[in-house]
Amino acid sequence: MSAEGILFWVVFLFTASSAALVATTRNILHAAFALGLTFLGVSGIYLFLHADFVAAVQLIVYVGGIVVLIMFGIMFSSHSMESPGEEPRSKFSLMAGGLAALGIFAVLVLLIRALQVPLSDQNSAFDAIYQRTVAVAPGQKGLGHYLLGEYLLPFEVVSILILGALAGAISLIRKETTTE
Amino acid sequence: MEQAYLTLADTVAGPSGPDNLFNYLLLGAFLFALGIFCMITRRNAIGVLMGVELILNAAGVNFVAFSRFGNRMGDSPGFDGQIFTLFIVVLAAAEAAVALALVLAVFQNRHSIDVTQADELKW
Amino acid sequence: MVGFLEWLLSCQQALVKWLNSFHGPETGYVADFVGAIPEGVFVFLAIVIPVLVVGLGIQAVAGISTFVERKVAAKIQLRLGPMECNVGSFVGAFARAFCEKAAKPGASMGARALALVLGPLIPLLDALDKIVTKRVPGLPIFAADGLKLIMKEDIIPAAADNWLFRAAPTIVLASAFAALACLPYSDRFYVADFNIGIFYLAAVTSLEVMGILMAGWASNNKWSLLGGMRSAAQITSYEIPAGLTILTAMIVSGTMSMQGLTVSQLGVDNWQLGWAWNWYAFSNPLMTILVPIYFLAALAECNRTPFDIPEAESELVSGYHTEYSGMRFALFFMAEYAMMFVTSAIAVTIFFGGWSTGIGVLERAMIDGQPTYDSVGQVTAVHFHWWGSLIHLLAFLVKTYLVVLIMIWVRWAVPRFRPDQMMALCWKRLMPIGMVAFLGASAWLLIRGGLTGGSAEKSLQISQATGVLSLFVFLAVLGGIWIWWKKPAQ
Amino acid sequence: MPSFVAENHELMQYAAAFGLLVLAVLVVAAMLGLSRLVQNRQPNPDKLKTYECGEDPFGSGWMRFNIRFYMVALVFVLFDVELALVFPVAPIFRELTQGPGGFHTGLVVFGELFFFVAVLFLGLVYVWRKGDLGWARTLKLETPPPSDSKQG
Repeated sequence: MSAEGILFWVVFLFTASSAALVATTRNILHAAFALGLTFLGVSGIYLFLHADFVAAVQLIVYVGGIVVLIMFGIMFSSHSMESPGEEPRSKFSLMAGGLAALGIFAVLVLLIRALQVPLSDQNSAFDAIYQRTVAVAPGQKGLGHYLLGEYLLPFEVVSILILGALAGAISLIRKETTTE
Repeated sequence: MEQAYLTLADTVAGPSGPDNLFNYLLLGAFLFALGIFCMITRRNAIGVLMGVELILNAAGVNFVAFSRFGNRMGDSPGFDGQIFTLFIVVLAAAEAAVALALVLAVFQNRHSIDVTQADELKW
Repeated sequence: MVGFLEWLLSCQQALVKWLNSFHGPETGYVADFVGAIPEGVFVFLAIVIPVLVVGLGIQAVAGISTFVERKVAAKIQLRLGPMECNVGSFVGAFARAFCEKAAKPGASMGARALALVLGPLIPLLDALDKIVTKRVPGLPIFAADGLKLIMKEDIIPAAADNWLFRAAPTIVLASAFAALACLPYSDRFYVADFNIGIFYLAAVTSLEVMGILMAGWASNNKWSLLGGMRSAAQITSYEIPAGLTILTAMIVSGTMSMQGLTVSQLGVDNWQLGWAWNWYAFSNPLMTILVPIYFLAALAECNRTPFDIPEAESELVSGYHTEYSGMRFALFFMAEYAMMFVTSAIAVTIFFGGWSTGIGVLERAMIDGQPTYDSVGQVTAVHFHWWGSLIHLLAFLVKTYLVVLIMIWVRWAVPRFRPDQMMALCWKRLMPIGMVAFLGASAWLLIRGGLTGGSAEKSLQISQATGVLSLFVFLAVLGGIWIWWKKPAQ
Repeated sequence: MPSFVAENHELMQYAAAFGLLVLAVLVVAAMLGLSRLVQNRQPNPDKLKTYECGEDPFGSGWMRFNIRFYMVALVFVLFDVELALVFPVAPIFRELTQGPGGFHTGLVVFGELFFFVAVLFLGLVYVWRKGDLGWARTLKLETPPPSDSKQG
């Protein structure tokens, strides 16, 4: 296995195991921390896909922003802080969740296999899909052209959406601060 | 390719490591399943939100993976997936902000964010 | 790093060639062996060696910075210790005493092994004493401080969340370390030059918040939690003005790469090439306005005075690291100094020309071959002699450390903000100014493009006009700071 | 240029970032290990007690705080996201506007950018006018314990 392959599997296992920690740990704050590590791992995965810009956005928004927000949310919403979110889960929900997750995972794996079969039927496409597409120019410049061209409408709409989210979320919280 | 059936090992056949699309799809599926598990089993509303974030990340991984490997299939030059992931990240942030604000509002009124207890439509 | 790999490979080839020139069987075997070393080994070395150099280098910088900080504090506040205290030659004496003790029966094997290494070094250490230790007061305090930190007991409070408590300093340090990967140390000697360089830096430094919040929470201490929350709120807030500054630098230079940012500040191809007035702080009025904004944001992101609200020792004991002792506490401090270095390096790169010396004649002399230009005469790529790269390395380190020194100076000269003042400064002052500067920079670029119409000559004239304007703005900013400084307290 | 580098240029560079992350973990381990070798460890219940200025700690350290912190994080996340979207646009702006005939392309791009940042600015103005950026405002309005307005 090449050095690149080893590195990839390290990042892969890091991501998968921290994601498993998010889903299984009982302490909700540990879950938040593991979520941060998962996002870190996913941004590493993006790097392997040569999506360097998306990886950086993932870091700056998810790890630097959303995880902090979630941590704050946990700190403000547990009233007995003795054991933050040590939640007993019922056997029923564990079983239901496990079954659902397993089922969905199985279906997805089947789908991935189903994707592979048509690919392997047409030999040329099968070869092509394993080839990395290095010919594409490095990330950020292309992304910028896309945002200003083809995806201009979503780009502008997103700014308005965020304005709406800001106003909505702030007014929800503000109500809290004044009625407290 | 006369194989009648494929095993799980075949699912990730081909070059090992980062050169194989199916590794990424597998990771995406794993994250998605864990997100579903997290959403169903957690009783804390913020825990449910974490499950949603995992699912969104799974979608992001798939989008970027297809934008890198899939573009030889069609005529797209390969940035669409990345753009989609960019928008997913942005929307996830907006979603998290509003959802957490809602959670805090619920907590303020009910002094609990246990989703199994917030079962009346109105309080 | 790529250049380093090429150099390693060429070394390998040269060695093989040299060994083969003897025509002997023995050297032939060695040559075959050297020639058979796979490329992967060199790739590994090309990654690991630069990483080790910068990683260990930053620890040296952090160590020196603590000493410098003490000295500056002593100068400003007339502290006697670091100014006067000196016991003469203690380094050699310590080594001698250690070796004598290790020679006695009953000493541990480890101590003996250490003495074997230390013994032959005693003359060297004595010489060091003669040259340095005797002349620099305060060094014994520095050494004692380090010794104290190592020997202090590592306490994890019983009520703390053990795992998060242990992980927190690692996260904080890792974020500062990862940022070292793409600083433009020199035009040739750098670890990596990412396409998205400066955005990578902004992203990686924001990891710090998670570690700090974890440290505050895991300690299970009121002071820690409050400090961690204050710190998280502060660092996140000030990331926005810093991000706006970085955006403006990107608009102005048209690149995200750290090397690209530096090269774009070399200027236009004429006698002005490489002079300091091409740096963005002196050539673009809007960037000049952003200098103090970025400086304040950098101070806030490092939790330095006047933004040391998170660790305000008169209110919060020590903030988020109240419960940390000994080496774990030292790790937080190392991360703080590393972060200071990183933010200073970013400031130097986007405002003060990165590794450029700012002396045009010297830069011109160091250039190897002919630089390449874009349509308006701006330098886009340039190759320097190796000794020029060394001078650039020195210039970068000196400039960066000067900014670090200013940060240290500010710490001992300025009182602390209140939290509400800190927030108001960020959101109500720096944010609007940053946004206006960002839009102004892009508008100006647009107007400029319209005025020049792609002609290099007009572009040059406009550059000179803005340069003069920017000089006035820079003087005005300095004057404003001076007036504010001299303003009598109300 | 060697084959490996030609193929993996970008990835190899990020390997350095990965290496520095690993080095940070190693440094932590090494320094703590070194410290562990020379330090004298004698923990006792008094030492392991939470520090509260020498008093016996009362209650848990995990308590609720001013919701302003949350407000700041919320505003930050949304602004951060907007900045993250402007980042890919910024470096191409120069090459779009400079050069022959760049003015008209540039005008369109500037309009797009201006709209985006103007909406961002509107958000800032909204939050500002509603008084959500002030630190201790509502605490003063509703409940007037002066000690609380400084804390937080």
